[in-house]
This record gives sequence, C-alpha cells and structure tokens, in this order.
Amino acid sequence: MKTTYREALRAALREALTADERVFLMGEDVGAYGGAFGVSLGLVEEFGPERIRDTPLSESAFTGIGVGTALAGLRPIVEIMTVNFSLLALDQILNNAATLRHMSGGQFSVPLVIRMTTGAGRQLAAQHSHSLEGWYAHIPGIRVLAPATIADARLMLSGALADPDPVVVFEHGSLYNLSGELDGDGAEPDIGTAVVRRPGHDVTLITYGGSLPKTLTAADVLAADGISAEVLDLRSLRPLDDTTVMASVARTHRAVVIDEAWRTGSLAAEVSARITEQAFYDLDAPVRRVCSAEAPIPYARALEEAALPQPEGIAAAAREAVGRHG
Amino acid sequence: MKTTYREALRAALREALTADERVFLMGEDVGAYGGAFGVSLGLVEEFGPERIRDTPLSESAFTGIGVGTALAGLRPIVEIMTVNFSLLALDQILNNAATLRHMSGGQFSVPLVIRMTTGAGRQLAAQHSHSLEGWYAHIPGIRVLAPATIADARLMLSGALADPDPVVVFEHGSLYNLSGELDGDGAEPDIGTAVVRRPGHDVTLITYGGSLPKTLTAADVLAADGISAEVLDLRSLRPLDDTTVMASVARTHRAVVIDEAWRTGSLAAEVSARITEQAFYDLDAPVRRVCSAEAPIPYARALEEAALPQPEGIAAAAREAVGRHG
Amino acid sequence: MTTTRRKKAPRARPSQSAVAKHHRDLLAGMLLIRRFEERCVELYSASTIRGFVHLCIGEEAVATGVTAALEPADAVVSTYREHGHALARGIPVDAVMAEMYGKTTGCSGGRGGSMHLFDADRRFYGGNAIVAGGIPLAAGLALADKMRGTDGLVCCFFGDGAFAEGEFHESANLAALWNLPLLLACENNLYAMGTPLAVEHAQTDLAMRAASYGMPAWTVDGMDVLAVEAAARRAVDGIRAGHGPHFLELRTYRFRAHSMYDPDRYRDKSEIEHWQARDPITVLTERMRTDGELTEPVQEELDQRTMREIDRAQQAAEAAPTEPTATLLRHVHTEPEEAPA
Amino acid sequence: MTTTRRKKAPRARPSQSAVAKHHRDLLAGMLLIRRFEERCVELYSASTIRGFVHLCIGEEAVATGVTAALEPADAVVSTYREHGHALARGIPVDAVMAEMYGKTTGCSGGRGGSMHLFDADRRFYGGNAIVAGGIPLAAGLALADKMRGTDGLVCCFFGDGAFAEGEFHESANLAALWNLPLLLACENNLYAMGTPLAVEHAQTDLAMRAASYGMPAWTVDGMDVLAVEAAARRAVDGIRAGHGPHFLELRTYRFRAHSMYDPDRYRDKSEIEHWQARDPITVLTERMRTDGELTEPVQEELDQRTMREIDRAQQAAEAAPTEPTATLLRHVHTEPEEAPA
Ligand SMILES: Cc1ncc(C[n+]2csc(CCOP(=O)(O)OP(=O)(O)O)c2C)c(N)n1
Ligand SMILES: Cc1ncc(C[n+]2csc(CCOP(=O)(O)OP(=O)(O)O)c2C)c(N)n1
Ligand SMILES: [Mg+2]
Ligand SMILES: [Mg+2]
Repeated sequence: MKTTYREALRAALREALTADERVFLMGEDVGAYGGAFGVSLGLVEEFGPERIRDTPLSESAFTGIGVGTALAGLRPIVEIMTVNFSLLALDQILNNAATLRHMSGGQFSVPLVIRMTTGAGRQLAAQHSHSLEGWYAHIPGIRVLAPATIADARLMLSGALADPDPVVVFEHGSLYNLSGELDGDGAEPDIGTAVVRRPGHDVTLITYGGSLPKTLTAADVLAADGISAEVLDLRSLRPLDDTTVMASVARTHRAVVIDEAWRTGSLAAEVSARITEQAFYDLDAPVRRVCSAEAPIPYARALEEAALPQPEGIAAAAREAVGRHG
Repeated sequence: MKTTYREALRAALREALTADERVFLMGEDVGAYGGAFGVSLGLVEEFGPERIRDTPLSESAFTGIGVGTALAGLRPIVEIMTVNFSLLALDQILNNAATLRHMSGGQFSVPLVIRMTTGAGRQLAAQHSHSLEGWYAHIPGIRVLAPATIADARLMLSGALADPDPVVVFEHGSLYNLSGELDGDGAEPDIGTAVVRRPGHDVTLITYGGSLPKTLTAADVLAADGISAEVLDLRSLRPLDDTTVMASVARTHRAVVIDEAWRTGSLAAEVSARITEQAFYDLDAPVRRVCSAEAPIPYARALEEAALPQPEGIAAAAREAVGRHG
Repeated sequence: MTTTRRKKAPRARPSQSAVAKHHRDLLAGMLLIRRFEERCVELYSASTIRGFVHLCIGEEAVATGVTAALEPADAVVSTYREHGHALARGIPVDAVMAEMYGKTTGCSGGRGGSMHLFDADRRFYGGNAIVAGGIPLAAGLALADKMRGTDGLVCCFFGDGAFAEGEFHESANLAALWNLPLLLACENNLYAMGTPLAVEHAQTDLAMRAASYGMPAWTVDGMDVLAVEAAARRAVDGIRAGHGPHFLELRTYRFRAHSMYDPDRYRDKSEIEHWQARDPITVLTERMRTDGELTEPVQEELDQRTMREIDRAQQAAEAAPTEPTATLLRHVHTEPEEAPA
Repeated sequence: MTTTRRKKAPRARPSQSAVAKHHRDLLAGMLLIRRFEERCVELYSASTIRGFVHLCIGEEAVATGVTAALEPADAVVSTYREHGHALARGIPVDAVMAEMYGKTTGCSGGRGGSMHLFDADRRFYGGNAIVAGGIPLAAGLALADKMRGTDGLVCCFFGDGAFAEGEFHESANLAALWNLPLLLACENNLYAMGTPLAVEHAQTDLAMRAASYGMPAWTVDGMDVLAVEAAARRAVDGIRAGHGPHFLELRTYRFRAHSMYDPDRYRDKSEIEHWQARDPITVLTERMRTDGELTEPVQEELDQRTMREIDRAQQAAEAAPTEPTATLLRHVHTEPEEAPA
C-alpha cells in the first residue's frame, strides 16, 4: 500500500483509538486544525473532542495532566507540538512521569505516550530547530523512540502504548512527507531493537530519525567509491540496543555516528562511549561523529545547510574512518 | 586564611557587588533568608533589597527577567535554588539567553550569570538530586563552570561576570561546608582551563564538581595499592579544555571519567568520545566511566550511596583500566 | 465512556453524640499529626531521619478538616509538607514512620522519604517536592474521573508560594475550562520559605485571583478545623454537583521553621506567638470542653493513646529491614508481571 | 543607582493640520505593513522566502497605534508575528525585507528570518518564536529601566494564546509586584492557531483577569488605530507617572491564516468577512475622507509611494549578499572586541 509517514502515524492513532477506549490524544490544535503537521487530521470528526482534545498553550500543565490521567489508568497520548516547546514541560516529564514509579516504591505506573516533532532543516531558525532526543535519552524511567521509516511510523505507537511506563516518540519534521510502500504484514522487529537498514562491511554508520535518509544517501556515495557502508538505525534511543551495534562494529571494525544534535553532549557521544567500552579491541580506527555545528541553527538556507549533517560530510567521515582521504 | 566554600562564594559576591553597581543578585530567598544554602547571608543588609532581590516562586519569569536586564546592560546574577528547579527556566536559558546573540546577527550580548546548586548525596530523593550539568554543557552560546575547590568558589564568579555571554555556575551541595585555607594570591588558572589536582602516571581520573573529593580519595586508595593516579578537575564544562585532558592521557594512556550524572548521555560520555577522537592511538585500554546508576535517586541512605559514584567504585574502575583486577 | 455524574442525596442532620464523636475524631487526627511531627524533630536531631523534612505543626486543621470532607474513592495530591495530609488520609502511622527511616515497610518502600509519601490504596498520589509540580497531575487525575464519569474528585494541596508558579495558573485555567472535579486547597501560611506573602504576590487576595478563572473560591480560617471542614464540604458538594473546580484559600501558619535546615531568621517572635494563640488543637479542645464534648479523662486517654501509637510506630520502624541495595534498579520500569491491565 | 522618575509636562493640544498629518502618518504606517506582507505572500509562493511566516494583515492598527505612543528610548519585545511591530517601530523596510531573504543586509544578518527581527538601534528586542517567551525578557528590560531610574518603558506584544502560558502569569505578577514600567499589549485576535478563545480560556475577559494582578487593564477596539493610540498613550502616561505595568487587550483579527502552512479550516468565511468589513485601513481612510484629512490624489500618491518602497526593498534584498558559510560560528559568543563596556 502506498502511503506517507504522516498517514502511517494517523493510521496508528486511529487504530489505537479504536482498539482501546482508554486511549485519547491531547495537545495544541490536535482537533479542528488537525495537528500542526496534519497528523491528526480528521480524527476529531471520528472520535469527538473528548478524545481528540485541544488544549490551550500550557505545555507544562497539559503534559502533567497527561501524567495524571495515565496514573489513573487511562492511556493518554500527549502531543507536544515540537521538541522546542517541550522544555516548558520537561519538569513534568523528568520529575513526575519518569520518577513516580520508583519513588513510590513501585506503587504506580505511568502509561503515558508523548509524541513530538523534532529537528531542523526547514529554515525555522534558532528557536524551532532543536534536536534534544539525547536529553530525553538521559532520563531513567522513560523509553525513547525515533521512527525513521514509514513502517516504524505505523508500528511504534502500538508498542509505545503497550509499555506500562512513559514513552517519548520523536517524529522528525522532514519525514512527514516521506512516501512509499507499506507492506501488509509490517513485519518490523520489536520496538527496542536497532536494525540494519543497509548491510555493508567496511564501516558502520549509526544513526536514527531524520538523519537516516541522509546517511543512506551517504552510503550510496560511498558505494560508488567502492566503500561498503553498513547503515544502522537505532530506532530506540533509550534503551539503546548495544547488542546490534556491537555486532556490526565487530564485523566492520569502524564506526561513524550521525546525529543532528549539537556535537557536544549529543547522543552520538553516548554511542561512541559505549563502543569504546564494549568493542574497543574490535576497533581499527577511532569512532567518529558527524553532528550539527555548535551554533543556534540559522535561518538563511546556506547557513542552515552548513550547520547540519549532510551526506557529503557523512561520507567524508566514513572515508577517514576507513583510511581513504580526499 | 581559613574559610569555607560557602564563605568564599559569599566573598566573591560581595566583591562583585562592591566593584560594579550594575551587578545584582536575584532569586528565591536570597535576601532575609540568606539563600537556601546560606550563601548570600548578610548581603541584603549590606546592599539592600534592590540589589539582593527576593523573587516569588517563578523560575521561568525571573530567569527571563535576568536575561532582559543583561540585555539592557546590567550584570545580573540569577540564583536558581537548585538544578532540579532549573528545568522550569530551561526554555529561557536555551531559547533566549543562549540564542539571542546569534539569531540577532550579533547585535546583543547577554552578560548573565546563573548560579545553582547541583547534585545528590544528602538523601534528598528523586526530585532533589539531579546532576544535569551535562545538559547545560550541550548548549552553544553559554559557558558552564563547576567550582570544586574553595579557591575556585572564590575565583570563578569574577571570571563569569567578565564574560559578555551567559555563564552557568554549578555549586555542588556537598561542597558548601568544605573548609580549608585560601591563599591570599588566589593564583588559580584561567576559568576555562582544566587542572591537575594530583599528578600521577598510571591512569588519569577525570572529574569535576562534587565528585572531585571522592576521586581524590580514590587516588589515595590506589596509591596504597601502588597505582599512581593523576586526578584532573575539568572546572569548565563548556567549553571543555581538550588540551589538558589529552596531554594527561598521552602521559598515562588510560582514563576513567567520573561524573555523578546518570551514565547514559552524561558529560562523561562526551569526555570519553573526545578522548577516543583525539587520543585513540595513545590509549592502552578503553576509557571507562563511573557514573550514577540509572535510577531516580532514592531516599534511603544505603540505596542512595549505592546509586552514586563512590571512591571504591572509582578505584575499581581505575584498577581495571590498568589491568589490575580484584 | 462518560456517564452522567450522580447527584448525592442530601445528608441527614447528624445526632448530637455523632457530632461529638466526629469532633473527637478530628481532634485525634490533629493530635496524631502534631505528636508524629514532634517525634520527627527528635529523630531528626538524632540524625535518624535525614533529607529535607518540612513540618506542618500549626497547620493541622487544614489537613484534617479538608480530608474529612473526602470519600475513599477520591484522590489526594500533596506537597513536600505532607505528613499531615498523609496521616489525615489514613496512611497508617507505621508506614509513614517507617518511610522517614527509609525502611522497606515505609509507605514508599523507603525510596521516597519525608517528601514523597505515597499510598495507592488510599489514592494518595504523593508527596511532590517541586513546588506546584503536583497541580497538573491532580488536574489529570480529575480529568480521568471526568472522562470515566465516576463520582470521584481530586483534592490538591499546595501553598501560597505555589500560587506564583506558572503551573498553578495553567492548571487553574484548564480545570475551569474543562470543568474538572478538582478541589484546589491552597494552604496560605503567609510565607514561601522566608518570603512573606507581600513579597511573593502583587495582589495578596488569592481567593479573589482564583475566582478570576471563573471558579468558586473562598477564604477560610485555617486554624479552625470545623470551619475548614464546613468549607471543604461545601466545595466538595459543589464539585460533585458538577460545578467544576473549587478553590479554598486556607489561612494558616506554620509554628516551626520552613524545614529542619531553616534557622527562621525572617519572622518576628511576636508574629509566631500571635498565631500560636490560635493553635488549632487548642481552639478545638476549648470549644469541645465548653460544649461538653470532651472531658479531661477522655482527653488524657486520647493523648496517651496517641503517644503509644507513635511509640509503637517508631519501634516497628526501627525493627524493620532496609531495602537491599541489590534492588536499586527495581521499580525504574514496570516488570511485565506488575503491568497494569 | 535609582533616581526618581520624571513627570512629563502635559502635552499641548496639537493644531488641526498637525492632527491631519499624524493621521496620514498612521495610515502610511498601516499601508506599509499591509503591502509588505502582501509581497511576502507572493515571495513565499515563489519559494523565495522560507521558514515559518506569520502575517498580521488585518491587525495593522495594533502595531501602528501602540508604537505611535512610544518614544525612541523605549524598548519593544515582540512575537513571531512581528513584521508589523518591526516596521511600525521604524526598522527600515529594506532591512526587514532582506531578512526575509536571509541576506547579510537583513536586520538580523539573515540568521533570524521572519520570526526573529532585531534592531539594537531602535531597541527592538525581537522576534520571539516561543509563545510567551518574550514576556519575561520584556519584564527584565523594564526592571533595568527602573533600577537605572530612566524614563524609559518597555512595550511587550503577545497574543491571546500566550495569556494561557505560565510565563505570562509569572511575569504579570512580578511586573505588578515590582511596579515595572511595562506595557503588556495583548493582541487578542480570537485564535491561537486554530483554537478559538473559548477553547483556550475558561474566562475570556482577558483585561479583567489581568486586572486581578492589580494593574490597570482595558479592552480596546483593535481595528481602530486612533482608539488604539489613545489607549496606548493613556497607558504610557500612567506607566511614566510611576503607576507600574498596564495591560491592553487589543481586540483584533487576522484576515489571513495563522501561518503560510495553515489551510485555515477552522474559521467560518462569514466570520472573516465580518471582520474584513472593519479593515483598520478602510476604517481610518473613511474617517479621514469624511473629516477632509485625505483627498483622493494624496491617497493615490501614498499608495504608489508605498509600492515603490516595497519594490526598492525587494530589489535591494535580491541584490544583497548572503552570509558566507564560513561565518557560521560567528556571534555564538561575543568576540573580545565586540564586548559591551
Ligand atoms: C520549583 C521549586 N522551586 C523552589 C523550590 C524550593 N522550595 C521548597 S518549598 C519552597 C517554598 C514554598 O512555599 P509555599 O508554596 O507557600 O509552601 P509552604 O512551604 O509554605 O507550605 C521553596 C522555595 C522547590 N522545591 N521547587
Ligand atoms: C511554547 C509554544 N508552544 C506552541 C507554539 C506553536 N505556536 C506558534 S504560534 C501559536 C499560537 C499562538 O497564539 P496567540 O498567542 O494568540 O498569537 P497569534 O498567533 O494569534 O498572534 C502556537 C500554538 C510555540 N511557538 N511556542
Ligand atoms: Mg507558604
Ligand atoms: Mg491569537
């Protein structure tokens, strides 16, 4: 079936709302507007305004309300319009959603799903271009997912809702219009597993979310140069699937991590540190990172492009890793 | 002169307030209460309530007000009582303080200093024990400092105020009562530099803030075993002083990073990734990390102790790094 | 999923002896809190209890009176100053005491401590140490009640300081907008740590400000447990009748410092004495004595019973085991067998 | 550092011709904004301008009327819907247009784009794309004015949606508490994106709610530039007289969608037409025609001059250079030579 990432997300929402009456969607403009990125278009007509619930601009309160409804046994899906605004709700996520279970001695579960758009690349400038997945992946008690394909857009929500603990799902803004075939059987692996999106043997390119298409492009470029790059999609950012990462590195002996976040303190740093810890003696070269420049993302197109990871930069880092310069 | 970390901070504040009438301190209970941790005790009597300005519980607003006064050319020092509450102000820090200069094309500077208490170890439980320095160190446009000694407590504020851009200063809650001698000349190096707190040649232990005393204890333990550990205090968490780190690793060929943050996505990951990137061929063993367990910090003393880095754990990691087990 | 909210049948006028009994229960409730916290002071001084501990001595009428108006099916969300709320809600004193000790038998298994008391059976959702952080949560619990069409409501305690946080305002608007069954119980003890009300708020009439959200809001004498209970019942009735959130500004005072760390430099002794003269336990005791609802022997027996309960709780807590450190990572995530349906 | 706030001498009654001239200036100001944004629509459709672009077509009277009441020494803080505020404040149309193109000559050097216009010389502090994120900043600028004892004030624009964010409430309380020279100019255009006022707020009388902070607050017809200016002058006078923050609820309407991405599915055509009948430019034009302040030739000449200005700005923007990518890291930190004294 031909579909888009956006439609796949919507189909997953529709399925969840139909299957379980405890599920509801809540956020700014999820109703009549159809969601800032059109994901929930039409759902309010189908499920009504109680279950497709528009909120005022009050990120902290409506996220906390999501935590409260989850505590009470409902299955809220909170849409925070973009990761940029999620800072306003971060206290509720870290100090309530992620900790309530542990600090109560296991008395409560918080089966909350939070969806948000992330990333840059659309000339939205400094305040609308953050990639903060790595911050969320730092928080014990939550799971973090990053669907990078149409199949994952379709699949991951039900896995997230099945988790009795909070799950944060990052949808990269550049992926919504991705279109392609969605197989009927949708036989994607478990949501906690990293997958090889393209096999190769010279170097492992590890990435997730909006950087996956760029990384696959880089692998094409490298292939033309005779370098066989394996492309790994992390999919789950917390917990990280170390097994799949290390297995690939054990085959290729070289790794490059691609992450749209600013380099310092990025999730890419964590991946690199883990490879060092767990596969040091497999490595034939230092793990490299391709990340965003350490600057607020600028509006002007050329500056923005220069700030973000691009296929050429990824390919260049891979060439360095395999010792082929120039 | 015999003094404490707390008194050294107060002396630095007094000096700054005396030297420059644009400097003022603002935060919850900085006035009559004397600051939640007693740092500003007595200052309101000396400088008056306009310059030692008590605020309501409104972290987002008063931090943003700090940004505004800095934009206007004053030199605000905003005290956020603890890092745990700083999440409420994070939008103002990331989206305003850190970005205004770049996104305006260099028209504005934000000479703002934010001080906050960080860390665990006092049985304050899940919501009052965070170590989020690594998150702040991820943000381009700000400088992050972590004074770990009385001398740095005395020295770093004036350096922070001299910076035309925003600076976040982390004071670890377990250090306030640290007491010792403060030399008259206070000849500490530049605030941007890491320093060797104890020289050694077998392994480099890299740390900062509240973990420095524990790491020095671990070095004592190791010395008794005949292992000579070099202890490096990062001091500046953004920018990181790579030169000093790599110089030490080039000497010892082994490194352990100690950080009270949760392991995944910690600043320790960044330090590890950089060592891999910049000193891979100097390494005789993988870089190791000693961090907090990936759980909300529990109240019960034994559980809390088990959750945090401790000298024995640091020493054990160092022994592994040098290939001495058991 | 929504069914219509049932109207309660009007309450029958209680008999005189039932009234006296109820007043004795209220007195017993306040006394338990008072003696419990006095014991905490001793244990803190002995370093047996650690962390941050915030006492509500002087404010017992609020916890006791408000909680008396609630049903078991209702939920409670509280702050870090919550020993009173927890005990008034019926969490066994043993479980609360053991939590202060960080023991396995504590009401949070020792992981929470003084600031994080929880009890799923009593729908007591903490114990929140981020000022105003519990308010959105409470609104969420109330939304769940509303979406399910239950008769339940949620009572959320918070302070005058919390009223300045954005979270309060966002939540108040949402609760009113969505007509949520939420009782906003604002304990106005005139200070946020060392900051007096007039340094926190441009406009110190908090009930008036809450009313600007379009919800019923009253100021209540928080030192008079009967006045508190009456106001809370009126609010609870309004909420159950479907009139949405209600706000109570409960004017009270803490006799002790903000926390065990606080040297309390910012208040006049005379101000404290002024309020101590209105000690809620004394106020109720005197009224009951005047009304013949309490004799000296009964009072004495109550005092002794309370002390015995505290002693027993302390002994049990001392004897209880500590969570083994091997369990540190337990409860970070829900184990498959623990997952809710 | 504080000196006392000077009282302004009462304004002399202006002459009739000065009034007519002032009205023509207001009209010219609104026209410039309208034509500028119409050009933006064309350029956006041609993919010349990118990113998020939010138009204020229909709301020009607010930017123009409020800004007319300000002095050059005052500061302005705005939102992502700020072309009108920027142009009204006097940022040259060339610099604003070049910013839309992301060019070096743009008022933010091309780094900001439509949502982040800045101009230090005109004390225009942006351009903030986090809803309500500019309000604390504005309060801070006002605190600086107050601490320095200057006569300046800060005007902060924000929307009805922003009024629901905690940041607004925290800042309103602080501004009132500290008696800051702050004009809170709330552009109530009845929608936050697709969400109508009654779905955002339990109590939709925003001025009344602002007044609960103890600050003067009025509702103003935001389609009548003269009413807006008069209200703003009254507020500005009150602020300069030392009476602290003032709040204006400016009732207005955007004729276009929320942003260039928005298909505008949530509003009735009839509602839009109802408001278009009160187009602020038409309202002022008709009044001036009636009062003999505007003749047809003058109006035509004004139209043409405006179009020429826009054309010139566009040509200049097209011809201007783009920042070289080598400068990407410039302005992340202040270079030593750029540091403020
Ligand atoms: C967001 C946040 N900021 C600051 C603190 C530190 N703090 C703890 S209690 C308190 C005062 C709260 O006052 P109020 O709401 O009136 O409650 P009270 O303590 O008087 O019962 C402060 C500032 C905190 N816990 N959370
Ligand atoms: C904190 C935050 N949440 C959400 C958004 C997305 N957003 C941008 S504008 C807008 C509506 C704001 O409405 P209002 O304040 O009334 O201003 P208007 O756009 O009507 O001028 C929303 C939801 C944002 N930019 N910032
Ligand atoms: Mg209080
Ligand atoms: Mg609006």
